[in-house]
Amino acid sequence: MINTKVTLAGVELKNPVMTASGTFGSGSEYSEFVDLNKLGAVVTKGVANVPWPGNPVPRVTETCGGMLNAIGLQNPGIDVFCERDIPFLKNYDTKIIVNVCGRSVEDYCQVVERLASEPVDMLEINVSCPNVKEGGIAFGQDPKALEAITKEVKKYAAQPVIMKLSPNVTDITVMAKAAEAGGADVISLINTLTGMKIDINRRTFALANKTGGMSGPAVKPVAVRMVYQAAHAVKIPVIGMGGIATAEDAIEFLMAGATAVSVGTANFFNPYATIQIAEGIQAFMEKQKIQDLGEIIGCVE
Amino acid sequence: MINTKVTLAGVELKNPVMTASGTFGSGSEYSEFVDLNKLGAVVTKGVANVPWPGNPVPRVTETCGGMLNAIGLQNPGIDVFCERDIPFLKNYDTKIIVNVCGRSVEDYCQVVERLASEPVDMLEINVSCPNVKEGGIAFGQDPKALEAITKEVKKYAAQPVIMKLSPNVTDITVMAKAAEAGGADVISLINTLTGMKIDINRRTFALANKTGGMSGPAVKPVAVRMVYQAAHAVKIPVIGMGGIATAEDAIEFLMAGATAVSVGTANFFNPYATIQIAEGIQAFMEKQKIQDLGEIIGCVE
Amino acid sequence: MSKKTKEICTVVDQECIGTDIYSLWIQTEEIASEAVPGQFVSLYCKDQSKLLPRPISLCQIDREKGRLRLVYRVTGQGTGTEEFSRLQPGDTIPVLGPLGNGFPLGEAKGKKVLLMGGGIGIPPMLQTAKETEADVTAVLGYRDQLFLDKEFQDYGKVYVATEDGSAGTKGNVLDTVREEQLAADVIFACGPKPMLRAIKAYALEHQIPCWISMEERMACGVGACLGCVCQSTEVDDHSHVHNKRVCKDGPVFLSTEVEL
Amino acid sequence: MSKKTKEICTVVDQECIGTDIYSLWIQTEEIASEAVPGQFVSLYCKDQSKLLPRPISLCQIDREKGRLRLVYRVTGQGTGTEEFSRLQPGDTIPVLGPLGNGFPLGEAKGKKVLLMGGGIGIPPMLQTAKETEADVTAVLGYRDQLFLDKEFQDYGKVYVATEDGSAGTKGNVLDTVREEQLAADVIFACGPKPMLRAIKAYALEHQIPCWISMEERMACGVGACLGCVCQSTEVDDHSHVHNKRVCKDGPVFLSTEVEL
Ligand SMILES: Cc1cc2nc3c(=O)[nH]c(=O)nc-3n(C[C@H](O)[C@H](O)[C@H](O)COP(=O)(O)OP(=O)(O)OC[C@H]3O[C@@H](n4cnc5c(N)ncnc54)[C@H](O)[C@@H]3O)c2cc1C
Ligand SMILES: Cc1cc2nc3c(=O)[nH]c(=O)nc-3n(C[C@H](O)[C@H](O)[C@H](O)COP(=O)(O)OP(=O)(O)OC[C@H]3O[C@@H](n4cnc5c(N)ncnc54)[C@H](O)[C@@H]3O)c2cc1C
Ligand SMILES: Cc1cc2nc3c(=O)[nH]c(=O)nc-3n(C[C@H](O)[C@H](O)[C@H](O)COP(=O)(O)O)c2cc1C
Ligand SMILES: Cc1cc2nc3c(=O)[nH]c(=O)nc-3n(C[C@H](O)[C@H](O)[C@H](O)COP(=O)(O)O)c2cc1C
Ligand code: FES
Ligand code: FES
Repeated sequence: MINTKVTLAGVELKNPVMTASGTFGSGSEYSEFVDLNKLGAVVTKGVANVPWPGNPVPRVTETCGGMLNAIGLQNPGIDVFCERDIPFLKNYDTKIIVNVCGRSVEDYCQVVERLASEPVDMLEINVSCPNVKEGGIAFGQDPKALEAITKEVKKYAAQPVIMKLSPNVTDITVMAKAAEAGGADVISLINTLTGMKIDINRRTFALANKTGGMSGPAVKPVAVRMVYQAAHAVKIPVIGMGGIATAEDAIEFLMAGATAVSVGTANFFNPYATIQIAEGIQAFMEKQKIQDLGEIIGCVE
Repeated sequence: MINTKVTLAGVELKNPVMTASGTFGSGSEYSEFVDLNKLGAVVTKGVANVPWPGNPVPRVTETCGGMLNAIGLQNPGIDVFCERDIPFLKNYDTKIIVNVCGRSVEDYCQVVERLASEPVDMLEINVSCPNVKEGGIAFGQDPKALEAITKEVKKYAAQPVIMKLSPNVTDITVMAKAAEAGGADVISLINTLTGMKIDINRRTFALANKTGGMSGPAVKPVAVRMVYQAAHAVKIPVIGMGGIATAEDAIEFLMAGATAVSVGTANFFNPYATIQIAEGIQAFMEKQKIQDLGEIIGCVE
Repeated sequence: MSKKTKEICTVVDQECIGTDIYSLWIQTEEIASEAVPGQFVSLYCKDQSKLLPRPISLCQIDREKGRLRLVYRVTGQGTGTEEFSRLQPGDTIPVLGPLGNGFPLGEAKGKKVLLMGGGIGIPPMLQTAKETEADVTAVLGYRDQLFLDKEFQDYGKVYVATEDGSAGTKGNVLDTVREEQLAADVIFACGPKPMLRAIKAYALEHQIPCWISMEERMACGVGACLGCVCQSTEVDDHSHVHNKRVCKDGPVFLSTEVEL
Repeated sequence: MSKKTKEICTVVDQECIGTDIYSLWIQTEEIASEAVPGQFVSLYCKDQSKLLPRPISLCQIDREKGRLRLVYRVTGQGTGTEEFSRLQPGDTIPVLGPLGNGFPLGEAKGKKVLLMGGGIGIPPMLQTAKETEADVTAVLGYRDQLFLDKEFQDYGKVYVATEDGSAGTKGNVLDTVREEQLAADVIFACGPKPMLRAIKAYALEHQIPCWISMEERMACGVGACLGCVCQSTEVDDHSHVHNKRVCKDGPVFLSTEVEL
């Protein structure tokens, strides 16, 4: 019997495949394509204490092997989220991880506190969004600020806390350790790499926000490297993401040291990606006679 | 009359197209494909005070839209370089920029001092190579160390000094300013993004060095963003590079604020890339009735 | 809401019908059986460096044969649409659809409907013309070269405007409407933003209910990423901000619902 | 040194000649006219996400018709070689070449030469067999399925070894050499590293000058990037360290020149 289960801070996922925040809504759009019951977890779009309108358009643009986005964390606010999105996800036998965003420590804590009484399994704290002016990435680029916000959030959190790290840093191990020191139960990475594209004929930025976050297969080597480094720097589990499009990609992250993986941009070009990856991991295990995912997590040293 | 000339620290290039260090040898291999006389400058492979053997193989691997390399700065040492490579390049009507590497400040200064009496036009100091243990990137990730080494190098340099920056930093503007404060005449960026690839079937790293530097079209959005940020942070000129494969790409960097551009990985899949880019820039100027490149350098704000 | 699938479709036929304008018929039982006029599909490139969808409107839906016709413009060298233009019968192309809402044909039933298309906004009006059970007048705006105009004649009166005056009215679709004094109870339109803006103003002025099909850069095409929003006059009920998703809540909106 | 060019070549013919083994003829006057046996070309993918060259040895050089034959293995799904395997006559493929040094045919002239090829190292030995003015014996090693073996018969004696014993000697090429007591003045070989290592040892033991063709990951293919080095026993004169470039100083090396 092959065991695809993994455990993150006491939460058992039926398989290591999750959705990456912001690329899967709250699951309803892609539930037309995939059976959410077959996913390890659904990670929702970032939600704040109040509705956020996000950035002006254009918000997305294609790059070689990837894309840039500057959605700017548009979200309906925690109230609508609790009324509409959580009940929808509760219809499925999958774990619910709520991605939380904010402009200030208080914003984050307010959402986290509100979620304490909700039937969600984990919280992912997005301190690494490059597309909003205040908050977001500022916490994710300074180890002291990261440790402090982690500590604050933990005070209000009823569920295990995942701190989501930014790749736009000099040394990811410093950030990973700061999150761990602050009490994070899990870390996830990478969020998007800050990038820019210029339309030379119109002499403007391709995105209204000037810069955007780069994601997709193009960023995978940076993501694998950072997951490897982070996994070797901390004792808490790591969720790996960044460019995962196939089961082979996912296995690469597991071998680098991730306990679970998230699939983001790949949903956009293959709405069946998450399920195909979960099935592909199982097939790989069968072929290579791997009984338990623990055998390959972090196996490449 | 269209003017494609640009000036970097008093050195006039006939056009803004240069080769990226390490991707063009010292010019002789690609001189079978392109007329070096038509290039703004040839930037040589990094050279140290003594021969370096570099890293074990595999040293290169493909990634989506790019590649990873961990050559490890193999080079024949400054003596062979001065005897063989400089005389070869002197046969051509192009500027010679020597890329300098080292393990310690003394290493760098020794090479720079030795080059003072050589007929080279500029020096590019590589403090951003992610593929060697000591030196290299260590100087390129700490603003204080960067400023200090810039100052030291400037003491020995007879030619204008270009400091080549690493993209593996939290804030590129801090690094750009540190180089400027240290007395750099020009900055160039980006060097490679540190990445990793794992061969899941063999359960090993794709590169013997484990990590490598990512380059090619995949990294372009990160490069454009950093060039834009750096160009707005300092008064000295900026040489832009990272994924340039076409004239349109080069123009994107010029519009982001670069005064000149370097073409690296593109040579590997198109040995005619440098010349085609130089010609393409000229064609774009003709079509858009641009008299002088100054009209578009930094034109997107 | 129509059921969406992503399928590898087979190319039945492809023809160049104007400078850089291609007409592509693809075989896709599933998508064709669900599709309605004004919806679109996402086409995907084979080239793995180009990952995002190319949204293309449905120009014709042949439910019997399970085929879709897409008419699109190649926007430049090295683009995804250039890749599509090289497809030959028998080749395959990945397609996701049908996407979006489509025109509210019920609103036009039995009435005088004006279908206005501008440039590459003309194709979706063809199937709309065919399926609208109404007194159809089509007004088609071109820069210079005409395409598809003859095919509209089966479904109603057809007027043409060209910017260079080489055919029909010299000017835009509204110049034709004024010149020909075309009256309407309902307007359906698709085209470049300036044209839609003018039509919205015209409809307001004449108190004509008007639906317009919008364009925006997309990533998911299914409403999940919030990449493709347009500003809505009211707080929308998905996001609870003033944004509607072109790919899911649109691409067809009541003109007064959205800011242009 | 032969003159290198990068050309868009036209596919003349492609055939599958074994499980995952393809034989491709391409039209390329320039490269064919410069090429010698043991050299290789870099093939490039159309897919813009796959940028690096796929080095493939020349299996046959038809200088008269200006054509090259390449025999290659598809290494997996989604690989560049898989892309190549879908090429049809009339399609095009970007090719850079000829690259590398080739076998030193002069060293074999008039002598008894043993050509040893293992697996996908067999193809380059075919043109080498054809052009070596010597008493040629070819020893070809396979896992199981034979390919190209018949074509060697025009140029000399041919022996075969298979790992599973389904044809010829059960074992590897050196097992055949021993079994058949094949003597030689010169050895030319190409194949997997363990085979080359064994041949190098055999040649040393028997004091036979031996040239082997090496493989390494490449980026530029022309000697500029220093990606593809192998360790040399002597300090090399390009780099002044113990490294030689497989793409430029090789791929063919005197077996005693390099560490294996
Ligand atoms: C709902 C909708 C329906 C459309 N219907 C048609 C149609 O029937 N016929 C037609 O020719 N065109 C149509 N378009 C425009 C069409 O999507 C773009 O011209 C096309 O995506 C350009 O792709 P490319 O590969 O040529 O360009 P590239 O420059 O290679 O595209 C790069 C990226 O930008 C996106 N993009 C570029 N231009 C546009 C644009 N104008 N709108 C949205 N995304 C864009 C592409 O989808 C791709 O993701 C429609 C757009 C939308 C939103
Ligand atoms: C000098 C030389 C001659 C060769 N001649 C032949 C030949 O005649 N027939 C043949 O079938 N194969 C030959 N090979 C091996 C061939 O280059 C690889 O099998 C091929 O590049 C794999 O590409 P892919 O697209 O299938 O794999 P992918 O996995 O898509 O390749 C990814 C990258 O890795 C490189 N790579 C993968 N495997 C190898 C390898 N074994 N050697 C070098 N680079 C590799 C590719 O070139 C590419 O850059 C030769 C290699 C060398 C160095
Ligand atoms: C359109 C889009 C929206 C995103 N929104 C969020 C978000 O709300 N919160 C967050 O933590 N990450 C967000 N991300 C980042 C992804 O969750 C993920 O970290 C990143 O895209 C890398 O993974 P990928 O390459 O698989 O997409 C977003 C990414 C994209 C492409
Ligand atoms: C094979 C290889 C070797 C390189 N060697 C050097 C080097 O010696 N010194 C240096 O400063 N940069 C070196 N670089 C970095 C390039 O000069 C350039 O900064 C980087 O590759 C980004 O540009 P590109 O995407 O156009 O290749 C090397 C890059 C590659 C791919
Ligand atoms: S494209 Fe993703 S919401 Fe419309
Ligand atoms: S592949 Fe670049 S030196 Fe050989």
